[in-house]
Amino acid sequence: MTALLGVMLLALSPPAAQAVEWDQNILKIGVLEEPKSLNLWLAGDAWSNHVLQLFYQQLYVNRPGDLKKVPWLATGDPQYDPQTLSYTVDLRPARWSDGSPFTAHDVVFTGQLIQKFKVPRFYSLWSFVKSIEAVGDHQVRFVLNRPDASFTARTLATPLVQKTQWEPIVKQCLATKKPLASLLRVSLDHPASSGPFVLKSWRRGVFLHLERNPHFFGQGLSLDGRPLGPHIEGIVFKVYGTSDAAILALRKGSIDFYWNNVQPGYLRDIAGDPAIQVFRNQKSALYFMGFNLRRPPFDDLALRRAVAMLVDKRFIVTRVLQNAGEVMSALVPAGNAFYHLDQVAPYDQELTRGQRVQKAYEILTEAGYTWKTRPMDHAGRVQTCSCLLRPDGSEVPPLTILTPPADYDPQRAMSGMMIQEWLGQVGIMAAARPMAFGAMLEKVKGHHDYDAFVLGYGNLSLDPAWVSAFFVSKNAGKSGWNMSGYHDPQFDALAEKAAKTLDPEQRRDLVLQMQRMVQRDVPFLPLYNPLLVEAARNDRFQGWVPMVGGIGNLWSLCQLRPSGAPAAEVR
Amino acid sequence: MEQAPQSKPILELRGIGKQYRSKGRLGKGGGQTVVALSEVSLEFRAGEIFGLVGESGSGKTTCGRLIVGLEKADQGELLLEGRSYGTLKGESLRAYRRQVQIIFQDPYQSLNPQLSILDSVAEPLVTNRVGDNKARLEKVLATLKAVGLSPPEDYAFRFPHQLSGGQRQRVAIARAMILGPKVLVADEPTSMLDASYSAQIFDILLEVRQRLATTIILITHSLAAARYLCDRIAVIYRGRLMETGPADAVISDPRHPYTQALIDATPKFGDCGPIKRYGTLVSPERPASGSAGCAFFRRCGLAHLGRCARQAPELTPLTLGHLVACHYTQEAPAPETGQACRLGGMG
Amino acid sequence: MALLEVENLSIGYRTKRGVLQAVDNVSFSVEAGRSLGLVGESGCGKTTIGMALMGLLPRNGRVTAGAMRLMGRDMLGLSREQWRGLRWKEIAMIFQAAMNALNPVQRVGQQIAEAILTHNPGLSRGEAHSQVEGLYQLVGLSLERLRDYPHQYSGGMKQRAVIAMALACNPKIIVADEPTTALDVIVQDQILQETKALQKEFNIGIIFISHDISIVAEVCHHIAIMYAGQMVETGTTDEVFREAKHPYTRALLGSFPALGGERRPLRPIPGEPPLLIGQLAGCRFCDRCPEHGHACKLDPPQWRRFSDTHFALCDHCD
Amino acid sequence: MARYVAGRLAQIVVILFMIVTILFVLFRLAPGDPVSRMVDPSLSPEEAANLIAQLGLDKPIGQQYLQYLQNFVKGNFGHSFHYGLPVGQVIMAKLPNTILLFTTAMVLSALAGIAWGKVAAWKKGLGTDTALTVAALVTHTLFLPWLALLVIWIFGYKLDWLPINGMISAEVWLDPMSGPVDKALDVAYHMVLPLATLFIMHFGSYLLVMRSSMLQTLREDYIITARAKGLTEREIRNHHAAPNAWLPVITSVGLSLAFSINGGALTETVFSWPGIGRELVMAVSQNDYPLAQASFLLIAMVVLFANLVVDLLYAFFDPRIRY
Amino acid sequence: MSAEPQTASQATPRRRSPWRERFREDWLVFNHNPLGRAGLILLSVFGVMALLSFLPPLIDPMYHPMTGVDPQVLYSEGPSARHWLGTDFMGRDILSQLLAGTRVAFMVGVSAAFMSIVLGVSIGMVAGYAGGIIDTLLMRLAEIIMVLPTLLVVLMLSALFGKLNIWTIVLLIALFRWPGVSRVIRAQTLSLKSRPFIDAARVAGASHTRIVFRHIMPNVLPLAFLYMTFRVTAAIVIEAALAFLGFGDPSTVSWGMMLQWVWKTGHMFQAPYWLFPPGLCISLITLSFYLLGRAMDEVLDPRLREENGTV
Repeated sequence: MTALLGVMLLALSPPAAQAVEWDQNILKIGVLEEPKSLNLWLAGDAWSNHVLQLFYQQLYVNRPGDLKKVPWLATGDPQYDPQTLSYTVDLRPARWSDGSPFTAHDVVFTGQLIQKFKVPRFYSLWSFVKSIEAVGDHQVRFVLNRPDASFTARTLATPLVQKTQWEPIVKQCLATKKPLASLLRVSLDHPASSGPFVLKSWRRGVFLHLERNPHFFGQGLSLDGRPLGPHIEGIVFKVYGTSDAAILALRKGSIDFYWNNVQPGYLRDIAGDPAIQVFRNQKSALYFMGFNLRRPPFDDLALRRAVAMLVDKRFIVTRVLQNAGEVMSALVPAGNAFYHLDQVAPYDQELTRGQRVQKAYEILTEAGYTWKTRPMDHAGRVQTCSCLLRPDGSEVPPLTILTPPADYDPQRAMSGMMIQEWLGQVGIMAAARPMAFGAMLEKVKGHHDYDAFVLGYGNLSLDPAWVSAFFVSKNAGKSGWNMSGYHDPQFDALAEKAAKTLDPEQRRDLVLQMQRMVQRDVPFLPLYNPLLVEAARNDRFQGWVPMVGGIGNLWSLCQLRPSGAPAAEVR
Repeated sequence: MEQAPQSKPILELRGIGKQYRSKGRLGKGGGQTVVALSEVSLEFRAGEIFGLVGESGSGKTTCGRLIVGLEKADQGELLLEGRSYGTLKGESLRAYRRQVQIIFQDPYQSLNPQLSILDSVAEPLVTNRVGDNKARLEKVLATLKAVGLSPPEDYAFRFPHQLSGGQRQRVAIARAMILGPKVLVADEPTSMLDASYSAQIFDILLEVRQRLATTIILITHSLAAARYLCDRIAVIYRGRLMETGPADAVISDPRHPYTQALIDATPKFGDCGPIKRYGTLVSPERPASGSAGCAFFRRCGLAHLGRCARQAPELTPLTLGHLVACHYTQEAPAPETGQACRLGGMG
Repeated sequence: MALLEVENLSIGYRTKRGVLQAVDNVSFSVEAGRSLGLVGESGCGKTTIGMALMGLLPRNGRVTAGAMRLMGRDMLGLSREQWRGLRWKEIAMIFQAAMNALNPVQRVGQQIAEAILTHNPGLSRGEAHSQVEGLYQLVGLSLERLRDYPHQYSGGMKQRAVIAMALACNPKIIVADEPTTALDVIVQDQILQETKALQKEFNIGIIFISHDISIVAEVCHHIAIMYAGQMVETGTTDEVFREAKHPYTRALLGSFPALGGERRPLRPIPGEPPLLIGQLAGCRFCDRCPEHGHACKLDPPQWRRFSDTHFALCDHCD
Repeated sequence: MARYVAGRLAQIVVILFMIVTILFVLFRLAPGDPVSRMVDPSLSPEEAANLIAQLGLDKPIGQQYLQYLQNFVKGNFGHSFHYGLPVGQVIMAKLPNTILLFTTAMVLSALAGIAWGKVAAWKKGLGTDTALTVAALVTHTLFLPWLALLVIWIFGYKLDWLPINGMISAEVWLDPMSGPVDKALDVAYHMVLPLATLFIMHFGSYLLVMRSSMLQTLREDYIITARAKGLTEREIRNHHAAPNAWLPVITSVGLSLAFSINGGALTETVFSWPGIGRELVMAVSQNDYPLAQASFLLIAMVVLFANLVVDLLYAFFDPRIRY
Repeated sequence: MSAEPQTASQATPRRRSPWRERFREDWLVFNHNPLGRAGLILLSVFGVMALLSFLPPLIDPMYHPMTGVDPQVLYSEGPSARHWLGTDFMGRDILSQLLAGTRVAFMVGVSAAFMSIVLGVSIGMVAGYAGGIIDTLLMRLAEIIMVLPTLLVVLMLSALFGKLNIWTIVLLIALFRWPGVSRVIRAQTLSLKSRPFIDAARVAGASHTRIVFRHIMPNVLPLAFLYMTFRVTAAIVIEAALAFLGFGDPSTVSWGMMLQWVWKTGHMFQAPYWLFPPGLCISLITLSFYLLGRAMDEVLDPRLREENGTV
């Protein structure tokens, strides 16, 4: 007993003196989870990307605002030679964190590594690159197999690794039986960084300590009108594990920024605190309901449209998302303004529940559907109905809506539940069925054995190549991206054209056309695009840069400076 | 006490042997064989009360359980009315058990606490499909009355915990008797009861024998009880028969040193004749002689270190029906005679 | 002066159904070197008396009337501490060993030494230990057994150890509660003989509690027969056995088969003893009495004297 | 003794082997093959196929099973899909934390439960007993995650006394000025709330077991013997009643261990204690099945060994049992 | 000891149904136990809540625990006249959810406990009665299952199989919670098997089936019933914990689910009116079943009964 008391007393006395100097000018960021790995080739999760994007830099990056690609490690736009199908990129004289120069050989090495190992998540961007060569130390030439719009948009945004660090590792991996597996299992203690920060120490599960990279090219540089720093000495990523702990830490000032979405419930708690600023930014995300067009009942366009009419996206956004989101009418989210289709689909007008049922009823009646008891009485009032009958007189069988489980995404699971209720209003017996993510993908992508599902992509690339990938006929096979089995020759033609079109304006036009087709045929019903709500303290640091994807971005961390420090000061 | 009619044995044990494998923990003491019974041959005559006397662990209870088929003998055979019941199973076992029943030692344990007295007593009728419900009830009531639980209606609908020990033991007798068996094994029926109840139970057993001519095999540790009830007795020690014969003969003229030791040790209350003391026990005990010798060798004051250690004596008749298993029966010392009346030992 | 005097002792237990009068108006005395046998069937109150003598009545039990005196000293008024000093030093107990009187997780030798040390705080462990060795020799246990645990003992050995423990502090009185009940006859006989010898040697007063009249007959000088919480007859062993006066005593004697002599039919006592809750007027045995029927139901019977030592609680016996 | 332990170890090995096999079968039986469950959904089919081949998941099941067993015997549990590290390394980094928290909590609550149970039984029917019993009943039927949330709400939020997550704080460990004492204190400071939660949850059951076991012991004859011998009440309680009474508590600790581990995992999850239970919950939701399998196996192994230890302890304290 | 009152009842015997008699006796003992009575009262409160759970959706669709939302409430709000316990993050009535959760808790608890008891009792009885290799195999199996922490197993299975239907969870809980019961039942069966009344039944000619069902079962059933109350609490707690971690059936409003919502949507600091009720309910229902079990324990164990009677 006394032992217990002793421990409690010991523990109750607050730990060591508070006045410490070490964290002067060090930004403290709260994260929910630690990076899974600092091996660029393995890490696919958001938490790893938070850190890795500060180490491995790209040739071009999107700038805040219009999201246009601007040169980063490159200087000037890539030079395209249509004759040879080649791009030439000039490099900035930059240095790695160990002081060695960043050269064209690093770029070549990275590209070849991806091609050699077929590194997942990168290879598809490099598979159409025929050759990569260094023209001198500061110029790279890429030769393509075919013109592809995603080259400039995505391939050139590949993070680049240091050749001297990775070359021996690659050699070792190639010598093993399973080179890719070996590559993914490499763990680097000190990844060489060409970015603003470099790893100092990492205590797994607790914190990562990053310090300013003295060799970062951006120091003192003003890029796109933005004075780059970094103006802070370092960053500590603190792992909290639960959002309640992180929010509490933010309130107490133990962290300056919580790099994650703030759940609506906490907003009221932090709203009254003048030291905390809340940012709302759009995401490049798509949350949608998908239909199986390969089999009844959703092979029928009228039924899909009726369902689209019944789904009250506004309700989902205000209630389920607590207003932290926007209704989505077309595939490309509004944040990605360039490719966004600004045209509201007929079912996305503001309608009351009754009106929605009424309209769905009309659509179905027109298509020849009947009921045992109709959903509207003769006076046009909604009534409980039963048993939707197809034009051929057969019953629409009970169907299931697959959703991710609540632990993975409670909002989608909840949306599924609501949709189930709404469909019931016109006599469609639907049951939302939450399913482990893998199992659900297996059913949807692997076996095409489903009626409808609710899914989402939280971090879509800004280049809309995926719009075509989701619906072209050639992707409709097993495990292909065309999950709903949409098939339209006109769409296929548009998609093919778009892939080869390098002119942005023309390409945009094609992408918008494709989106219109999807709006018309409803293979997917876009539901909502959540807003990213983030909170940061303004008492120690200022200068957050809002952009799509939130304030936690490379620009912010390069520009952030201690409160009170003159903005013009350039080191 | 009238002598039971001499007749053919109704039940016979021939060379019965039984071993147990002792259950030890892993390692020590496990897997050793313990002999519970060795070469036991006995005859029980119709209508007699036969006493099986011995200390705890002597194998007398095992013997009783073997007789009712609760245990299987490893050697030897069991004959009921001349018919061998070597492998008792299924129907033959059931038929056998209609003839051979048992009363257990502990009346607090031998009745299912969850069943009413009626259900417990009627069970043999149910399992043997005798009569319908009404007939069974009548039969149960009659039997309860016969064992002195009267009026039977008062007892039939109670549960065991509402009865005293003596009443429970009567219920157990009623259950055993309801099918009218030919043989009844009574395994220490009174050892858990107070004296006044045990006398009641003895009386019921005597009455049963008288009325139904049932053969009763009384298993007991008390020579006094055996003397009171039994026509013939057998003394058993460590699974072997030491001495058997008419009860009076064995108790008044014991010939086996073990029997003599038992009689020495039994309190002689109320016995106002001359007291003999045989003094056949040796103290301290000798080391074991191995399995070959006499079972009583370790404690026997008369034993010859040579012969008794090596060779187990056979049961040999002394007089008609009085058999003793000892090499030195004839050399037994004459008992010393004590005071006239052993009351208040400290005198 | 008698070593122990018990006068008009009454003990009741509180139960849900009311007060159970387990012992009612019991008197007896024991002198040094003499033994008294308390005999009766289960539930007659004999164990309760034993426990009361040790001051160990269960929580719901209470002495309601009477007096207990040890060498003239009143025991009922003792404080808890005084009781503690009295126990074992003056009055010890032999328990029935089969009922786990020994702590299973302590070495037997240590349990005996513990008793010695408690009452002789000045003693060193070594001295206590050598005393225990002496006790072991006294009761015929081998010294190797000192460090064994109870489960390694046979029944007879446990009983001997319990006797050794009772002798540990040279008590003046020993209460032996059914000390041989679970033992085989031969061992029982040995233990009884040894008890007698020890009693003689140390001049101890013994109260021997048993349900088995034949054992008491072996050991005791005096006998008190108990029935339903009352003492119904008392006298020297000889008197009680030869000239039993109370019908219950006679019935009890008649229900034990004897080993020698003539085979006589047993006389079972019919019926059941009464429940001891509530008012019990008249003779408690009369419902079962084979001799005087229901005549004495109303009036409480009076003690009748037959000799200086022989009394019976019956109005009709002669 | 040695033979007994050897026998039990052999038994443990057999049980582990069966659990391993069951785990393997379960993971293959589940709908959606392991491939689709582990492979990043954002990969193109070609990339996925390549990755699957590289991870050896394209081989026939029998072969995979043999490989799996072989690796298991070698102590090689594969690489975590998520961390890319050998699973053993991930687990071993977390195991000490779990042991620190869980063992401390179990030992403290068992000690307190035994001590208080002893008192409660001794004072049966009195105020102390009633208070302790009711407290034990109420606390040990609390819903653990809720209790944890309450504790966080009160001590972390309302009172703001204690840290509510993790095991150490970056500030202390990054500060060049802090020495080992500061660090130890920091850990203790973080441990208070989860420890208190587990303690509150568990002492009650030990208290109740101890109490009823003690009551039973107090009815035994050797207690009367002890009292008759003139021992003080304290001696009777501590030297005769308690040593017999707490034997069943040992058994109950062993039997309830598997169940307590559930609570351990929940506590670790709510308080983000970097332990094996939390790791398992996360591995499960992230489909990191080598990690999930291995953590699970480790937990089963710990329970098995703890049971063995409990049995040996029992034998150590109860002279009647010798193996 | 002679302190026990004589068991031989002197009262005139009644020829009433013996079962009713026994039940009455047990009930009296039970009723004398204040904790048991408290448990029973609590439990009846929960029973009433479960019954009432059907009511709110009938009053107004906005009180539907899962899909009903108050059109006027957009955020989680504290108690009001419209919503006695307030609303959750999307404007659903917390009280209706709490009531619906009671129903789920009973359903999960009782059905999982019943199933695991049926399994445990049959396996325990078979193992204990049959003995030998059957016993060894069954008990090894029980041992394996026993070392598995149920919550983590169910968690893993539900993540793997993705079928998070509430009945599947119930089934899984039942499948993993029988070994404790079967161990106890087996031990009881073993001790019963060696009791003379079983021998007596054998001698009376009873078959194995008859012995198991007529003699052993009635004697283990009270114990099984006792264990059932403890299993009910275990099942409720496991389901709640599962739901709390987000692995529950999202189409079911259970208390664990409510706690998950309050935790995961970030309301735990701001909405005590939402944080307290579900946890309190889980704890109290567990407590009430536990108290019930303890009181039953006393009914079953005459020694405990005696002790209580004298104080």
